[in-house]
Amino acid sequence: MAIPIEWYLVLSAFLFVIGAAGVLMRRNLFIVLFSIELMMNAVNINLVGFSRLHENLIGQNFVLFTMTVAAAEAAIGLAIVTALYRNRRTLMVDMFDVMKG
Amino acid sequence: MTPQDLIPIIPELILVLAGLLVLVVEPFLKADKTANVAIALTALLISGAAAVGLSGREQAAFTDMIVLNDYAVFFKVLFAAAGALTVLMSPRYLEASGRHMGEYYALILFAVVGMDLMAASRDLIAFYVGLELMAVSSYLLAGFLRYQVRSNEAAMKYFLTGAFASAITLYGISLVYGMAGTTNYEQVGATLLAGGDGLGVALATALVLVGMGFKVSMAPFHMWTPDVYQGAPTPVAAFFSVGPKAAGFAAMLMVFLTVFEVSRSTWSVLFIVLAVLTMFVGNAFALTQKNIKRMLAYSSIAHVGYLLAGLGALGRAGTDYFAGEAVLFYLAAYTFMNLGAFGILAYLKTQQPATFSYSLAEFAGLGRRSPWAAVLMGLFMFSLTGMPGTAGFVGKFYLFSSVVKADLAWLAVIAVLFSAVSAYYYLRVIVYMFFREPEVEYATKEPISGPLAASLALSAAAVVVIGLLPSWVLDAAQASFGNFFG
Amino acid sequence: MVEKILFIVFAAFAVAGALGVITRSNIVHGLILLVFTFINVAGIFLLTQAHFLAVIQVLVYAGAILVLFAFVVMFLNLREFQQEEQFHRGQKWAVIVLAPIMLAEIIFVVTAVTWASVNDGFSPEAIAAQGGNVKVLGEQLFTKMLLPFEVASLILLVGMVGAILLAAKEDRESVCLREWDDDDGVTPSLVEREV
Amino acid sequence: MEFGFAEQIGFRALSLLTFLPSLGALIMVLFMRGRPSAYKAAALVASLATFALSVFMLTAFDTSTAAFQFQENFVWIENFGINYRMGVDGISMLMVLLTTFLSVIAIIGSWNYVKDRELAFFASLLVLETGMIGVFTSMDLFLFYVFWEVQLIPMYFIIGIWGGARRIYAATKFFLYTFAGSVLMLVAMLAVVWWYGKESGALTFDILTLQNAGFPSDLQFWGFLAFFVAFAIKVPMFPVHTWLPDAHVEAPTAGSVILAGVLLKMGVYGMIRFCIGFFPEATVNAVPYVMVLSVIAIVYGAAVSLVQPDMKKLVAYSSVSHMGFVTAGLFTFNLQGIEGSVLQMVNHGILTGALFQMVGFFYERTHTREIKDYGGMARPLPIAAAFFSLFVLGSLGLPGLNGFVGEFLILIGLFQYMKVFAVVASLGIILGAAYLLWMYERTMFGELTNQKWLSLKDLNAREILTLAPLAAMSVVIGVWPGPFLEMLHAPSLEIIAKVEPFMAQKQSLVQMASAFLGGF
Amino acid sequence: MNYVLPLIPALPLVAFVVTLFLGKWWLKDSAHWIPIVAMAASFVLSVAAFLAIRGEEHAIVVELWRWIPVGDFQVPIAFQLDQLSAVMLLVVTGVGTLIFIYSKGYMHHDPGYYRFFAYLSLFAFSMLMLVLGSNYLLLYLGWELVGLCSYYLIGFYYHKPSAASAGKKAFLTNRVGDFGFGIGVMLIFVTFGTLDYIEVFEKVEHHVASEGVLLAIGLLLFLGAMGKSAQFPLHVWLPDAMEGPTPVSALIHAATMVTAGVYMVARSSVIFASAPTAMLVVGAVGAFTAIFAASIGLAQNDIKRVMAYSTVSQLGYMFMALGIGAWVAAIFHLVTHAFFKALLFLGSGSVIHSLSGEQDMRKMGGLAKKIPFTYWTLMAGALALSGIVPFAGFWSKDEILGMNFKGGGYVIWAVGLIAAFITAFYTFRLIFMTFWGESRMDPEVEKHVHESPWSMVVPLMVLGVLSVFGGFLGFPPENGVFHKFLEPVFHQANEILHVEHHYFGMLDFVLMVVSVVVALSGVFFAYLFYVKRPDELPQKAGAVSQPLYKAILNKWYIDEFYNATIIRLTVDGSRWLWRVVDAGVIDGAVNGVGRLWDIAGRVVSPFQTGRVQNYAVVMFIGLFVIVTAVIVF
Repeated sequence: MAIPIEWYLVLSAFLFVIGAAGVLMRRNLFIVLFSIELMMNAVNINLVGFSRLHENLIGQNFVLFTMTVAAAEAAIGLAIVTALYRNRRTLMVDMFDVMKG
Repeated sequence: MTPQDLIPIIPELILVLAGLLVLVVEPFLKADKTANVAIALTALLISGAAAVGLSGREQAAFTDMIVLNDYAVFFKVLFAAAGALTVLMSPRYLEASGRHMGEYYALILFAVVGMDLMAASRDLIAFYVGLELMAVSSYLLAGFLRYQVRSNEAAMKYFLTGAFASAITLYGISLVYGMAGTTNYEQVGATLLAGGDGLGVALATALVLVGMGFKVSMAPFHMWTPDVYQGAPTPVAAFFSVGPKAAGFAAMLMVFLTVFEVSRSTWSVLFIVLAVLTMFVGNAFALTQKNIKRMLAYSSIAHVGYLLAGLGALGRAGTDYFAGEAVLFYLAAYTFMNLGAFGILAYLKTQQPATFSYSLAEFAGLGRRSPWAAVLMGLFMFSLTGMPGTAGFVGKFYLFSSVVKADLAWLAVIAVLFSAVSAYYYLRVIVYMFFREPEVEYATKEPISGPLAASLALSAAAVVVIGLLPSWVLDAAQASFGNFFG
Repeated sequence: MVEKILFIVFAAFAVAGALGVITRSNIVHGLILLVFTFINVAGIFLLTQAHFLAVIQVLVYAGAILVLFAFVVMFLNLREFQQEEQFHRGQKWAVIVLAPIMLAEIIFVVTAVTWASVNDGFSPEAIAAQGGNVKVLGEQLFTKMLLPFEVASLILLVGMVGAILLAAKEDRESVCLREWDDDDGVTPSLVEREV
Repeated sequence: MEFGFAEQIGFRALSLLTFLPSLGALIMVLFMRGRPSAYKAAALVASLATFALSVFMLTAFDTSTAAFQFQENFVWIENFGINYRMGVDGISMLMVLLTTFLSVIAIIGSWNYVKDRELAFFASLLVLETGMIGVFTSMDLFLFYVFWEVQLIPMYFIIGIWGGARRIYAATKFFLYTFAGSVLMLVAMLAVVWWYGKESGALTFDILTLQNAGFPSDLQFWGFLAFFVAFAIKVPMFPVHTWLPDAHVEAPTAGSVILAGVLLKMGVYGMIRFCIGFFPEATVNAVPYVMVLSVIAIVYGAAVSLVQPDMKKLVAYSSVSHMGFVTAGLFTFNLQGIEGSVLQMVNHGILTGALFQMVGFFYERTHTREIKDYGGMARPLPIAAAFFSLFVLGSLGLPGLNGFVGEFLILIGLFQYMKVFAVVASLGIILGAAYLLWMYERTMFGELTNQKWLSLKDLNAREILTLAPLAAMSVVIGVWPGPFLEMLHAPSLEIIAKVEPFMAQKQSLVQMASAFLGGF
Repeated sequence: MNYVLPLIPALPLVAFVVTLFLGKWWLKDSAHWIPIVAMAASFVLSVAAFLAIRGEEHAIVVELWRWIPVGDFQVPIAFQLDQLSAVMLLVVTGVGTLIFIYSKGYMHHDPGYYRFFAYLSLFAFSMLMLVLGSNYLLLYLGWELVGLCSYYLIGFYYHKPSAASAGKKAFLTNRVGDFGFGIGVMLIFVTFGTLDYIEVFEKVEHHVASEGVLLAIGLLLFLGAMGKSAQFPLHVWLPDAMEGPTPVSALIHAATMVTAGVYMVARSSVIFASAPTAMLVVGAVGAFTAIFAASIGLAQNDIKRVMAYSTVSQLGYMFMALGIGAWVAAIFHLVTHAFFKALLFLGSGSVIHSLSGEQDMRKMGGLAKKIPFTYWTLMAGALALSGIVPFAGFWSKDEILGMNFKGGGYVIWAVGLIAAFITAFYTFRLIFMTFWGESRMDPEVEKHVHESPWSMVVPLMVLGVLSVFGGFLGFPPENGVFHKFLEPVFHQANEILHVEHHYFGMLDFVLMVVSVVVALSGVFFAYLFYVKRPDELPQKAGAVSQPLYKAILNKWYIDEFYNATIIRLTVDGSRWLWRVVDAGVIDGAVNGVGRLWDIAGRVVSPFQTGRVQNYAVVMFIGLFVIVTAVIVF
């Protein structure tokens, strides 16, 4: 195998942590959704890398499912965004704190 | 795939078909959704019955993706019961909220399917898709009342934290795959065991733990719980508090006992520490709540703390699955008492759809206004406290005895002390219902709807029966580990 | 060697794009950078001989999901938010401190572990011999992965139902129900509030 | 020798006895709503029938043996080895009699006491009776715990719904305090059962089996501690007593009567059955500490009583003092101490129950419990004053009344154990006379503080009927305690036999403590 | 005897029960009949018992039932008749009957008439139990019961706060004594394994216990006796006890109950004889009390209080006797004292009665002519009390002093002698102030002065006769009928003490003369002060010894001292315990646990900010900590 598995893992770690940082730092709901996609992509990189390493296709199959899930989540996320925006006219995440304590 | 493979998923097939049927029927229904309620209810009942009928069998299906054993059956029955009770308490509530739509029932059915898969899966991929099916349905259910700010907010919070958590889990799963080269529980477990405990396993354990901990609202991954429960429609909150939680535990038990067999010492310590933290967090937050829904949410966190103690004990106990049985039993007991408590909330909301805000003050004088509701609520509160004669007690008894059996008596002491603290906020509800007079007059009550009454009555009956004659459920819980590994 | 250089390039672009996503305040810029990242990830998939996934990555992510995002972004007209503060004030610093440590920890672990191959025999060459990545993957998907596949379809169905439920056109009679339900005295932070 | 029900009476007397009151409550709730005269009568009939049954059982009771009698045994939860097993020995029989007796008194005494939700009140009292009898008759640890906790609920409601101004605080405190103690007991129970389960391979909650298990020292220590804390809270012993005054002051009269009369005894009963029964070695080790706490309770309770401005609170603190005698007597582990202790429980139940009942009667008339609001009440209420004085005298240990017999036996026992304790406890008796007489003087004697009181009516026939049995029992036990003591001989000897083997080797410790205390 | 003996206490008990339950509605003004008849019957039975026991070597014991049977602690309800209890029976029932009769007249018109007789009957029962009981626990029972009756009867006028509080004071002071008594009883049980008199004394003789233990027992028992017999420093209750009706003072606080202490020590003579130090203490306390109380009696103006202090003082004499081992002398003085002190009390009751309740001697005077019967009987009592030959008191008191002198107790003898002088002085001060000289009465009162009814006068006369001639029971000194009769009881004790038989000699005669002279001089000084020059001498004497006089007038400030120390300390200490320790520390800790949780809830609550990214960051931190933990460990 040409590319060491660690390379994938390191790249994935970068994307994962960046995605996580995005989720945690950004106020804009959209960017947060983007960041979650980044995290899932990081996982995909892992899976693909491992799939190559182990020379089986489980990882690649798995990636298909995560992508499906990501798509469904994106759809639902956007639906929620729409509903929220209609009701509150904002998408800044920290504005939604009616319930607390 | 062979036709044989379909047998283990008969309960799920029924539910899926019913869910699709609901979606198909929905456009033809006007305001009256009785047909869909009936379909969903029937499907859940048949599914439960089918699961019961399948008990005692052992079969792996779909290239070992899922199995049929008593463990899965136990949860399938439990989820069907939880789903049925939720469906029963929903119609009047949704009508009162002005959003009675058939999709709701379809989503519940799909969520139950997801939960069933989580309990039955023997493969990380199957587990993951089951988890996501349940999660996605849950997000939607939480936001079902789309015109209400709280419901939106609940959906958003649940969605964001849920997606975040599942990404973390997924990352962990990918590492597991990386180490084992497969996703089948037993194979992974065997491979990892051969490779020995190491940093990679530890990291994967931690990551998976976080994702699952999120689902069962384990501290510090619990913070969505109160907000989501509060914002979600009450029957949905009821469902959340028992369904996904039980499913989370079902998966957790299985995953940690098989996949992470090698890191037993790590995760049992983690569970013990987090159990204490969770108990503290749940109880401390619950103490100051004025909103009963939030209070119940925090209390459910506290209960998770007790369950985690059981998991910790399980990790310590080697091949003794007593603690696992205890967790199962506790989940069953908890399901009924919590559904009952939320059912009362749903009932009260239907009484005053416009004004009722679940605040403690509104419970004042309930014992006079609707004595039956108050008495049942009292029963559920006592059960949650763990008073003997109720399911909650037998559950705690079982759970703590497993903890003691695993030589963790100190943990049991902490747990019971926390449950003594919890008595304070449960009792406060009783105090308000029976010991205080209302500050304002409330409108005359309308009669309780039949399904809701049935749901409450069933929950109460279950609480009392499990409390007094627990052998029935005990046997089931014990049997579920009997053929654990075939 | 070429592969490695390409990998590094793709990886660098991907990381840069990702950093851009989480730092840019313009949503549309973010969106484009995200697409850029995903395409680079697709490139890495290609390098790994996961051809089908590379295509799907572009189609699903860059195509479907991001178009959906773009659509909503434009639909909702979100420009106004770009003037506001984009980061959580306190939390930002916590993340800036913690995230690199976390990253270091993960990298430390993944590099410390010896990743042994189980060699199931589906090497790129073997796959090519059996009819290519797409064929083999497809076969596995419909045999071994049948159950998850079906469930995934359910997930998509739920996603669809959900999207309709939450985002469909508002019906008039329900709008009047929009109110601060369950108000127990907590006032929400409205848009006007400074962050 | 197994004492099954068949040999003795021929039917399942104990189950019937335990659940008869609840059955009455059920019938009341189901069929008699809205008809006060009917459900009150039903409540009275239920409690009287229970009392009659318990007396009838007494006639068939064999006092010559320490074995449990009227036994019943059914499998309940097989997986855990939990049985529904009931039985009584002399000690529990006496406690059961006290319970059924006081329940009747409480029901007659509060005939017109509550105005609000009367049905629920009487039903609660009856359910409470079931719980209390159950505690004394259980021979299975699990069953015991169930009854132990279940009786909290009706009491909680009785205080919380029909109590005074701070009833919510008091009810909550009562519940939480007791609950916190008993959950610790639960853990100890489990530990004990599991140890035995691992040792013998059979899971059992049977009390008699576990009593002969011979637990290791380590487990004895922790188990004893947990059980003891739970029971000490219930008794209540010295530093964990503060729920008692609050609960008593706020509880309605019937609640106070039952609380003082029976509930507190459950603590000591538990100590006899479990602390001593399961952990004799740890018990022997703990004796000096228990003694010190008990003696502190005696003097401390009496001293604090002395300055109480509220009659009920005074009686409540006096309970702390009197229960101090009971625990002190129990842990002397000689025949006089133990029998005196158990008899003193009965006496305290009668006398303190009666005192609370009296205070209740006064309160119904004057709507105050402050001592300073009273004075000269003997003039308008001579009969009440006469009864009151009888109970006060009984309480302060006047020979010829029941209080003396128990107290003196305890002191004799204590004196044999360690003289210092007996001397200090005797000081408590002086204080006891002081606070009771002072209270009596300030309430019954002297000038009338309020001319309104002149128009008060003396006790009516029902109220006299409530008090007369108590007074009669007080005199009977005072002059002829023989029959009561006879029931205790065999069980007490059993207790001594249990701790005896450990006594000898721990003598040095006792001497050490003695020297330590002698230093003061 | 098996049936007679239990009947003696049972009759008054029956009378008590009947009178108590039927008195208010049925018997009413005729409530006195049943108690009087019962008491008289008891007296008759007592005489029978007396006759039966005369000359018997061994006591007669009748057991009724086991009272407290627990293991080796077996206490029966049993009666023991020996010479000592026979004497006590006669005194109690005899004087009792007289006082019952007297009460009929004295208490007439009182609203609590039936109550009074009920209490009196209960008292009679209790006192008879006390003297008849065959073991220490029954003694304790009677002891407490008489205390109870005393409590009720002192507080008979319960609506008077002073009466109510005097009753309580009596009871509590006695409780302090009983504290010792009770522990003494326990010590007896633990030492000898029994509480039965006969068995205990047998074991003492066989030296089962060391002298130290016996000393402890003796002192503890004596503590009880000090309480009941009002010996210093537990004497404070007796003067206050005069709040009760006068017949009560006569019966309980002069003739019978207060002598229970003497009876107890005499009963335990074997124990005391074996512990000489205890005897010394008894004698010393007795002597000190004798002079101490007498000194207070000097300055009292309340006629009953003078009597009260005199009683305390006379009880001191009895203990002086016991202290030197003159058991018979003590009992002898007990008997004569019962006669003359009952007489004095009843007489002063008669005076009070005729003056419509006036008790202050400064508002009396010149009554001799107006109520002659009372005067003459009272005079007989006064002479007896002062120890003038040949009245009853002389013989007994002189014997006590003589025995002390001969036994080597010179100091005690001297003290007793001085006390005798003071006694004569204040006794005649009373007589002179009340009956002689000018009238100082309220005119209003004076108009209504009348001789008492026959029911009151007859008992007076009987007692008067007894006071005059009763002393001859003990004649010749130390060898009279009385001494011979009691000999078997004290045989054991005397053997231990090696007492030899004494015959009347020259020394005795000299001592007798000395005491008569002392007594007469007391009378003379009283005459000088209160008849001759009543207007100047008392004031002058008071002025000369100003601080002393004030101290005496204020009863040596003992009550004030107790109030300021023990009572204050107890009440304030208790209050501190309650407020600070109980409510503050203990309950504070309990509530503190609750508050701690509340604070915990409030502190953590803001962490739930409602902002979802905060939740996420907490999750992330949680993840971070867990990952770090698993990596590090």
